[in-house]
Amino acid sequence: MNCSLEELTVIEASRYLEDGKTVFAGTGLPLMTTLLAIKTHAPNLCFVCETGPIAPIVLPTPLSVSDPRLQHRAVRLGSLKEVLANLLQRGMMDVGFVGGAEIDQYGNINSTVIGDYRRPKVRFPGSGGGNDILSHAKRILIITKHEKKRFPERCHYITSPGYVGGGADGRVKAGLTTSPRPPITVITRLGVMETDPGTGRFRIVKVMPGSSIERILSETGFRPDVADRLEEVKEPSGFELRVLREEVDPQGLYMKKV
Amino acid sequence: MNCSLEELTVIEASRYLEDGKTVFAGTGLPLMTTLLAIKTHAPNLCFVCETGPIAPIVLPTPLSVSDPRLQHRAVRLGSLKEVLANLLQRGMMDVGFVGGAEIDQYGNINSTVIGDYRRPKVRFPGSGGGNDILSHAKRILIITKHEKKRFPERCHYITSPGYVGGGADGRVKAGLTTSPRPPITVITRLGVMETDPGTGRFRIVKVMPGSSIERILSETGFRPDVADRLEEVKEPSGFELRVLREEVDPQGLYMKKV
Amino acid sequence: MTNAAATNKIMTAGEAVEKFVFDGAVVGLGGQNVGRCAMAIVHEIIRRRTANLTVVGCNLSINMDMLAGAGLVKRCEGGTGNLEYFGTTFCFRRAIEQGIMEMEDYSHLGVLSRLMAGEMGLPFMPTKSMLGSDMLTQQAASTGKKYELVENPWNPGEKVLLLPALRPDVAIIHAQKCDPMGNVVIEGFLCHDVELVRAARHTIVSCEEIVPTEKIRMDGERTNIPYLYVDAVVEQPFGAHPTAAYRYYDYDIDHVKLYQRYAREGGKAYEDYLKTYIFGTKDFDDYLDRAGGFKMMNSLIKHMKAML
Amino acid sequence: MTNAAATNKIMTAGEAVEKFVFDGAVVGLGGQNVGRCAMAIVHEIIRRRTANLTVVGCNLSINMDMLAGAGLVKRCEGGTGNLEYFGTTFCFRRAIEQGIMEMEDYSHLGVLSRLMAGEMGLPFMPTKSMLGSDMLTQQAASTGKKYELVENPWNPGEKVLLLPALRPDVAIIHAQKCDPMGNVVIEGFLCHDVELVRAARHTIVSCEEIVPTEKIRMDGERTNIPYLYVDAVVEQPFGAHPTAAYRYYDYDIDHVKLYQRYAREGGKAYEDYLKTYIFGTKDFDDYLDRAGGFKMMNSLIKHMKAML
Repeated sequence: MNCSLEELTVIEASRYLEDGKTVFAGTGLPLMTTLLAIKTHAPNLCFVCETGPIAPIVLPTPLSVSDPRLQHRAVRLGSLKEVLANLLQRGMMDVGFVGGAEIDQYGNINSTVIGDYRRPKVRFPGSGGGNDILSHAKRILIITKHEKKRFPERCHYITSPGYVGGGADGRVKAGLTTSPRPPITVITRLGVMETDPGTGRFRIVKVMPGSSIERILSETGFRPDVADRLEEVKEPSGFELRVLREEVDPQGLYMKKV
Repeated sequence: MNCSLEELTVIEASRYLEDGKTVFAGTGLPLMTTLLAIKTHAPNLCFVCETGPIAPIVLPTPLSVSDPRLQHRAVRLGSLKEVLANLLQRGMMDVGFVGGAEIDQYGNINSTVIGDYRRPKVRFPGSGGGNDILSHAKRILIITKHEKKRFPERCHYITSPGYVGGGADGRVKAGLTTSPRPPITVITRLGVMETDPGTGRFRIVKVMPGSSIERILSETGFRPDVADRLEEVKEPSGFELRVLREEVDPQGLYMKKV
Repeated sequence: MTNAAATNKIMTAGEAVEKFVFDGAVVGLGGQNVGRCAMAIVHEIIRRRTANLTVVGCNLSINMDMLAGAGLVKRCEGGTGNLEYFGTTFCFRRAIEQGIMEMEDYSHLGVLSRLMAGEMGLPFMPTKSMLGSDMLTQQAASTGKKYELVENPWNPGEKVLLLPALRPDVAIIHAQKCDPMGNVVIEGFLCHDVELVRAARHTIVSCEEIVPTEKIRMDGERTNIPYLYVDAVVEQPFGAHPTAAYRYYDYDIDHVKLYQRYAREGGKAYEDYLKTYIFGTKDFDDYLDRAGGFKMMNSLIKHMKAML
Repeated sequence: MTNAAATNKIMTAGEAVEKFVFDGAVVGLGGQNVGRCAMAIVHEIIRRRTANLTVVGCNLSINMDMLAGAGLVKRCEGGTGNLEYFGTTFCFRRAIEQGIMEMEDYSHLGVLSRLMAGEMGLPFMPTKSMLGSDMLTQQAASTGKKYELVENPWNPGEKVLLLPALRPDVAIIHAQKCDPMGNVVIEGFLCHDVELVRAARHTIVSCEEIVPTEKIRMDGERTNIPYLYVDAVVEQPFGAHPTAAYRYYDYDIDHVKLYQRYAREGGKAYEDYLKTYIFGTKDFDDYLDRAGGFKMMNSLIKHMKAML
């Protein structure tokens, strides 16, 4: 393959971003993916940044949601309230795109603590806008490393809700009515898992080149189902790869080339 | 006397506006009064206009809260939300200043209907920001004509709450906690009435030159008490009168000179 | 709703009304009194006689009054029908007194609270206004559950009012500037327009001038409404006449007074107004010619410039 | 609260902190991550060792982390402690893991909802975030009633979360421009700063430059915060360093990385940082000299200009 698995993860994720939709993405790989989509197949994808910028023409390479590079030529330089309440909670974000420390079988994410809440073994940053994204976006994309400890049966702490306790109505029962049954898709270096609409549980839908069902299962703390029609992730086109390397992350701050 | 009773009403009302306070005033006489205060004894009185302007340098003579003359050189050209929610309901308006169609013994105002709500005999404009002002301002000023039918025992319909059903806790019982016990002062061509903090009922506190307790009682539909220390409204100074006539309402749109 | 398509949304008033204002629609009107009412769009609704409307807003002014006078409004939800110095909104008043039209009353903050629930995707919004008033004891015949009175969970015994979200089918506002995608810049007071647009399912913006998107992008702090909420952009200079557009032109006192004379009289006289100024004109430019043409326009511009 | 006095509110960072930040205060911090944090005011709090603070905000960044590292924070209420690419907020993390400091977690919209209740004089605000999460099952020891779960009166069975108003004792923000009365103009994203200020009892604004009130009055649409909410105006160019001020200067990658090295190590190393850059400097200008002086400043200005 002509690129690193890290690069392919981002390229594959970008294929889930359709033109003309709205996407709320955090910095790091979610943002890199969004920029790649805009610069390849989705020029009218509207990127919204938590701190307030709407549809900026992003300069390389932002290191934070507060980075001036994310504010460049935005059609609106707004506020957290405008983004989190007036777009996200209002049901206007088609895609929410995050990373994740711990992701369980129902797509719940932990980015808060390991151990006792009041005296944790490890303290992570916390929700940020993550809980809001998972609560309200119409579709959820997650990009993360595929390690067993990152995919437990059940998160130590649910920061951001997937299908909560599971089942097609897992979210509605909890009161999550903005987006009652969003597809949740997690893209890793090993493959792609997506929630089953009937159970709210992850199943393997795609395998990365060089990976396998067995490899995914051995690196996953719960046992995902396997989709009937399993696909292999398509290798990148020369165009995708060139744009990624030359325009999206030219300094290689987020992605290694090999 | 060197001026009309209408002019004196405005001049007397302006004396209730202290420097350094915030006042939310509607157009017409409340606004004229506010401008007079700013141009005489209260240069730092902050006038806030419902549609969004804060502390404008008002040009003569606005005919509406949406008048461009009220937007002139405002330090902020904001929104209804900023004024009604972030200042008024937030408890930051020291004085609310309105006119009134019907005002009852407890300072409740009707500006909605006479007769059946669904098929009224007379339909007035409605609350506008009036209910919000009476609900939240720390002190209420009302300027109106003194006619018996305007001062009924009980309003046909309570649009804006004074002390509601009466009593020192009349407002708190209704849930009006932003401003639990505001003094409500009504200034007319006959005199000044103010709510008794113990009962929430109007009592006569001042008499206009040429007016009398008897005259006020005969023109009032309920029977107000009379304050122990009754004062006569002071005649205007030459300065007050000159500013009113030359700067506040130079075209005589709101006030006749005789 | 989301209209992320960064496409050209410019259309005529006729096309915009045809597409987004339907018989029975809940129509939210921006502007207030004699300021920034979207009169060109209102004219077009009347020209097309789109009826059975529910008109909502804080202050409902000459915009609502014309629709009511033309017999197109079955119901209002708002805070006032009022033109202040110029008198009440007479068609509104008459229609209510005659039982032809319903009015459901809120305070201005009450309406705004409902719009805020709508713009934030919330089912309801708390407020401390309207308590102790007859807006809680009286309601129009067709209104469902108007409010819920609850206790403050953090201060038992304290009453708090909950009002349900208001989500108009279409918001109609007039702005000074807009780009072809629908990024809106309002000058002067904002009134309730931004909350209204964000709460509505669709939005028509008429504007004094179309500006290029590149200009919007140079000064993103000034954009009041991003394009995601906007469906139709109608370029109509003087589109707020006879109301004012701050920094562009003053309101037209003479025409407002003239309107009020007809509106107060009603009946045949009011029909004459509609015939002369709306049904008898083919579009808003035609109306502007009839309402005083360049002489009047230049005078209103001059008045405004003298104030800046 | 109302500070209608249109007086000159300009003072030094020291005077502002002395007057409005007290031992045990609830302090709301504006800005986010590496953008527009009010570092000059934070330095001054540390210099004065004003302790037992409760620090609140959406994203709590290097501003909170320094206060926590200096041992001045007993509790945080917020959405994150995070510097993204540059790592977590290490002093924050350590203080929580060691049980020295409490953190009460909300989502960013959760914090914002609480501030919105505060800024609108409401006892609580509804939200549809945080449902189904462990933010509703876990709470810090000293937190009282964290939330109330209610049913939507207009759709029985649907859960809605109510969060109580948050009203900080003092809001501390950094802006690009401010006039002597306290009218504030922010450039670039607004983050949660406007809601924070309107919710707080008092506000300290540090700014890149003081502009005359006459200039503010020529362009009232651009004022983000009117003077009524502001108590202290502190002129401090580069007052957000090492974070960025949009249109003025970029963030200082090198200094953020340097800070994170000391913060990650903690203990003696971190004390050295505080000694070198805060306790050992007499004011923020002095700090700026030590943090790189004109050479560094000019380079950050150049970086920003290249982006505009």
